[in-house]
Amino acid sequence: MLSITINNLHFPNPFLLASGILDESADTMFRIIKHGAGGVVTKSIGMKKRGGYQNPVIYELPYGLINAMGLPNPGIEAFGEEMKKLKNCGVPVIGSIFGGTTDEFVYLAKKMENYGADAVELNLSCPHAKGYGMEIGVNPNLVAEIVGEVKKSVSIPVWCKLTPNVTDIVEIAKAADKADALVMINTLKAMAIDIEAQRPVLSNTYGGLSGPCVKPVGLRAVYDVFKEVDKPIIGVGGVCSWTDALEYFMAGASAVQIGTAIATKGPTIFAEISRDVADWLKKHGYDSIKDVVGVAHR
Amino acid sequence: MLSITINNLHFPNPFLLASGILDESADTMFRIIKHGAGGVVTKSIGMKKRGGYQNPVIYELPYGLINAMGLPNPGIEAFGEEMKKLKNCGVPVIGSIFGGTTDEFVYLAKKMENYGADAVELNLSCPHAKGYGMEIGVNPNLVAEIVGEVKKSVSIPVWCKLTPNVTDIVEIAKAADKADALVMINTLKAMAIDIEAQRPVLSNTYGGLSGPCVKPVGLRAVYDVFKEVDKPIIGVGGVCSWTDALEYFMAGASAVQIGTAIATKGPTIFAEISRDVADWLKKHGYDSIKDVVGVAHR
Amino acid sequence: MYRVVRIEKVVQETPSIKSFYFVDNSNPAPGQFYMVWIPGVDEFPMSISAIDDLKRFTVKKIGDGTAAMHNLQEGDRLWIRGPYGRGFKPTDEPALVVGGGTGMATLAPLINALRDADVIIAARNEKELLFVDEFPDKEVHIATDDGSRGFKGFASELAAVLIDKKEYGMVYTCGPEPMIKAIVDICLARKIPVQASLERFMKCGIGVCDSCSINGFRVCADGPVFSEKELAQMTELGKWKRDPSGMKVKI
Amino acid sequence: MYRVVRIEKVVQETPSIKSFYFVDNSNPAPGQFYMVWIPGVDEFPMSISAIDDLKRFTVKKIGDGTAAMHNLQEGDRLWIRGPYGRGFKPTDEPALVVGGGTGMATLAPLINALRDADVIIAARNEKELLFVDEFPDKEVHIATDDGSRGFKGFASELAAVLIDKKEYGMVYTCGPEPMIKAIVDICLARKIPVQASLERFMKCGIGVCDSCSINGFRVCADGPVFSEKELAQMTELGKWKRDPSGMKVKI
Ligand SMILES: Cc1cc2nc3c(=O)[nH]c(=O)nc-3n(C[C@H](O)[C@H](O)[C@H](O)COP(=O)(O)OP(=O)(O)OC[C@H]3O[C@@H](n4cnc5c(N)ncnc54)[C@H](O)[C@@H]3O)c2cc1C
Ligand SMILES: Cc1cc2nc3c(=O)[nH]c(=O)nc-3n(C[C@H](O)[C@H](O)[C@H](O)COP(=O)(O)OP(=O)(O)OC[C@H]3O[C@@H](n4cnc5c(N)ncnc54)[C@H](O)[C@@H]3O)c2cc1C
Ligand SMILES: Cc1cc2nc3c(=O)[nH]c(=O)nc-3n(C[C@H](O)[C@H](O)[C@H](O)COP(=O)(O)O)c2cc1C
Ligand SMILES: Cc1cc2nc3c(=O)[nH]c(=O)nc-3n(C[C@H](O)[C@H](O)[C@H](O)COP(=O)(O)O)c2cc1C
Ligand code: FES
Ligand code: FES
Repeated sequence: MLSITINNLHFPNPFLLASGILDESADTMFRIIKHGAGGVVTKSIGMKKRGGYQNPVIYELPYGLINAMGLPNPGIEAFGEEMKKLKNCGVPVIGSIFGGTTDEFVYLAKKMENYGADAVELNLSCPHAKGYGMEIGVNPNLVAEIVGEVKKSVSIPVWCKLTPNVTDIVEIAKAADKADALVMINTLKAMAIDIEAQRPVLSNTYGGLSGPCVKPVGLRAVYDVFKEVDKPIIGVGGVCSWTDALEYFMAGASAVQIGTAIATKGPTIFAEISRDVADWLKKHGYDSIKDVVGVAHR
Repeated sequence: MLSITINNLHFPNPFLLASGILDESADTMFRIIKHGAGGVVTKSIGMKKRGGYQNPVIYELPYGLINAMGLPNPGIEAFGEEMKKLKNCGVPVIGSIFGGTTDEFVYLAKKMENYGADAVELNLSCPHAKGYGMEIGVNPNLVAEIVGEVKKSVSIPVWCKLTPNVTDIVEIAKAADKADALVMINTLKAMAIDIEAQRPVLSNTYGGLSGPCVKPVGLRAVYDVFKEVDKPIIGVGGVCSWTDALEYFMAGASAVQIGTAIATKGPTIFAEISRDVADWLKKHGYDSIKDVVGVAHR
Repeated sequence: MYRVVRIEKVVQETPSIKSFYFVDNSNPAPGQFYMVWIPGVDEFPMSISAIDDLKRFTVKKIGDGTAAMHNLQEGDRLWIRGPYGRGFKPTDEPALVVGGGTGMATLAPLINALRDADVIIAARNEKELLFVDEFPDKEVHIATDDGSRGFKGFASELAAVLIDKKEYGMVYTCGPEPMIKAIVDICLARKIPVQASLERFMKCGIGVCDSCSINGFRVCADGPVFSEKELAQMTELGKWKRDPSGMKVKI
Repeated sequence: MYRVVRIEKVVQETPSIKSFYFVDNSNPAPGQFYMVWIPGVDEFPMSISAIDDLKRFTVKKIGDGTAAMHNLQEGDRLWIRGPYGRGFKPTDEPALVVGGGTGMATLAPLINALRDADVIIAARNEKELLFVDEFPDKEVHIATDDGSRGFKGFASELAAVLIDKKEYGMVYTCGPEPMIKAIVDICLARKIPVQASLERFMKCGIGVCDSCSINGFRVCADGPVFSEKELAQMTELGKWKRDPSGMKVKI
């Protein structure tokens, strides 16, 4: 009832771990899988080791989080050890990567393929790391080039993660023409100021907004792109409950990723959402989650 | 302590009523002024009477609202009656207008000037009305042209209200070079789906997100533009408390507008915020709200 | 966010009015209302007309939305949000309750909550009288415009007669606005406290859009129930309302 | 969102350790921690070391952040968020509490909450012993690496001696990880329940970033206090930690 196939990859359920949340080490990802995730996306990995920004890197709001981790990661060479441990973990492992040039993306994607990743997710959307992510992801030509070159270099599916911080996300989605699936959205450009300190809270000043408060924006991105682009969409942004997930499916997502909600609900959220979505499907006479994908379009 | 001057207009306090919220009729604006608003911005008024979209036009979330009113307004001719009543209301009245062409904007601005508006606010940012607002506000050339032509045609200050639904709000802010002040942000593109109805909730499908959840986005827009553009900024988006207001001032806003919070806190929010911000200023040894504008930049 | 409620029972009250019973665990006060959404059709305000284990809306068919609602049957669903607004302030003193047409829907839960109340139920004609048998322990007076049952004439005329006979501590009213206006004037002249529930075109229902305002009072958030002090300030009462564009139109 | 608290009192505990007292109306359990922000400098985790009308952090100076904190005085402010994590589960049985260095900061409120506890306070040398006079009603044993006071040798060695003499129902420990590892091994071998509070590099403090994880356990959200069942699964305990990039490095 919940199992799905995207780009010939079989997912036991459509609730995946989002990149950057509890996925820097294989052991943690294993634990999330045990809690029922249908797949995991790794932390975005780059060419070299990066410590990320100085604390504070996160700011809690009643309705979400602002983060500026700064893409910390041990670098693609060291990450091989984690990927090796994930072999036979039972669900697809999607290797997320970020680069500063097309060549870097190609190199990283090949590495991930060699490490056994089932797919690669291009992070073209991190809103707070200079020269990476979003600075690339807002430019349709760069997006087309990177996706095209990575596609030529690997035989695993290539997912492209889009930023909502653009005038027209449909334009970028179309530029990612060669991608096998689209993942949206990454975080919204944001910041917070502490009035007593009279300064920005994050050491990086800027950060990305995630959690419940971005769901209406993510939903609209998925809905818009579903209308115009014929490709699987993975919805991400503020999925905190089974109703949030169903909204994304009905807007056109074939799967969803879950990040920030793990802070508030814990890793058990995966099993809970699976159970509750399955219950809803049964009660409404649906045989498969696939049957509700895009039903809100009419 | 709280009084400010923007473009030679004197505001008793920097807490203004945002466009579209309780400002279709003069009587309601009067009431908001009685509750302590330092100024009012009218509902955005167009050339002709518009009923707006069919209900539902609003969707309540725990952390904000999605609205697609569809720019209902009685048309600029009929609105003269309301403007007349607002004469001598004690605070500046800013006439908000929206048009489909530069000529319409010019016509509407002149009318507002004749009606006695103290300034005119160009709504270049409504995200859900086809052919209006945001469709214009994302295009720097159109923005520059409209602002330039309106400036030539009226002698009252011209405020330009920007949309956050762009790749680079600083670019648009710079395009609005001729504006006397910048107002940001309007709502974020968003939507909601009702899973039981299995369809979008708003009759217009798309709407604009406002309220607490957009504050981190608005704050960042103000902070970014303050760094690059030397012009008064009016912050708007999610101001619900005195701390929210102080965040905006510290990011660089000279005044803030308040909209959605009136639904949750009632019109008394104006007096409350004035009192609490004044208390904070006193406690921290500031003589004037002006002294905290932009202090988070260092 | 909407709650979905199942219609448990439908009752035809008059040729043009039906009641819909449903279960919902909100806790409205008499005089409060909900926004009711019929997906694909319309969303509109409805007063709560009974507050028990089964709650109730009582709906007159007047346009597309209410017609669609009239087509619903037991087992069908309604999407609702609310309760919204400020309801009636109850009194312990003898009260007169004057309802015209569907105004009785709004007043019904109030009447049941009052200790000592006389009731005037008014309608155009006998057939459109609502809830005549719902208040066995209250003194119920009937008025019809055409005299087909009870007092022949307007509810306000009958109200004036009763008010001059008995000392009421409070008058409550809901119905067509000219009727409300007449009753408010009667009460203001005699210095009797009065509460009236008003209707205006509603969009948001939560006090942000200004579409429902009358002289600066938001019917959805400051009302729908207003007291004599507020009503006395409403120069538009019974005369002007606003259409969905915000344009002032004659009532 | 941070709360700003005022430092009410500063106490120099040892040459390298200071305590900071403050008022805050959060309600932490022994073993929980806060994220402490020194604007312009750093943000880092700190255990609560006293839970009374005055709360307390007890801080060893080891880098820029803690040095900046050591410069703060009465009247200065701290920015805090929390409490976070899972604290100690108290027991009614006789317990042994083993604290090394600033580990005593984490354990102090626990010791005060326990009915029947013996305490080992350990440090490199006499000068660095923390809170030796804070628990007058408990049996306090002292251990120093250099023998300058009490037992000469590691806390774990002294713990083994005490455990073999008396039947403890629970062992609690916090301190340098090799010490923790040794004590956990002693307890596992003897099948005595044990709870240890661990430290890892923390960024978010709320269980999303994975920077603090040890064998898939998030120290910030699943810990910092872990029990023997979990500790037994931690192959990295005492051997490996992760640097801020997530790279595994030797302890
Ligand atoms: C607070 C309040 C409580 C109400 N309680 C009841 C009740 O208990 N029973 C009952 O039968 N009616 C009640 N009404 C009136 C009811 O809302 C309208 O009859 C209904 O909206 C008509 O919708 P329609 O789509 O059928 O009509 P349409 O064909 O859309 O319009 C017909 C007329 O109905 C009114 N109307 C339409 N939409 C709205 C709207 N969104 N808000 C207000 N009025 C509208 C207008 O006068 C309009 O001219 C109440 C109205 C208000 C404001
Ligand atoms: C749950 C928990 C509770 C703690 N309680 C106490 C306590 O009560 N008293 C006390 O003195 N110390 C405590 N610590 C350790 C304390 O957080 C570090 O000493 C402090 O972060 C050092 O910061 P710095 O800027 O001075 O050092 P830096 O110069 O930045 O770094 C020196 C070393 O401190 C550690 N460190 C630095 N930043 C962090 C961080 N964000 N998270 C974890 N470790 C870090 C690392 O080992 C690093 O190598 C606790 C740590 C944790 C995880
Ligand atoms: C702490 C944190 C770290 C993140 N790191 C990454 C990352 O490395 N790569 C990436 O593509 N997205 C990253 N994201 C974005 C998430 O994958 C996701 O797109 C976003 O948070 C919205 O989903 P959510 O509301 O479920 O968290 C990060 C988000 C958070 C909160
Ligand atoms: C119901 C509603 C109607 C609005 N109508 C207008 C409008 O007509 N013109 C305009 O410029 N902005 C309009 N806005 C946007 C607000 O002025 C404001 O920019 C936005 O809501 C963010 O502020 P807030 O979070 O304080 O509401 C509207 C917002 C809402 C919620
Ligand atoms: S319906 Fe919007 S203010 Fe009353
Ligand atoms: S510090 Fe981020 S998961 Fe523990």
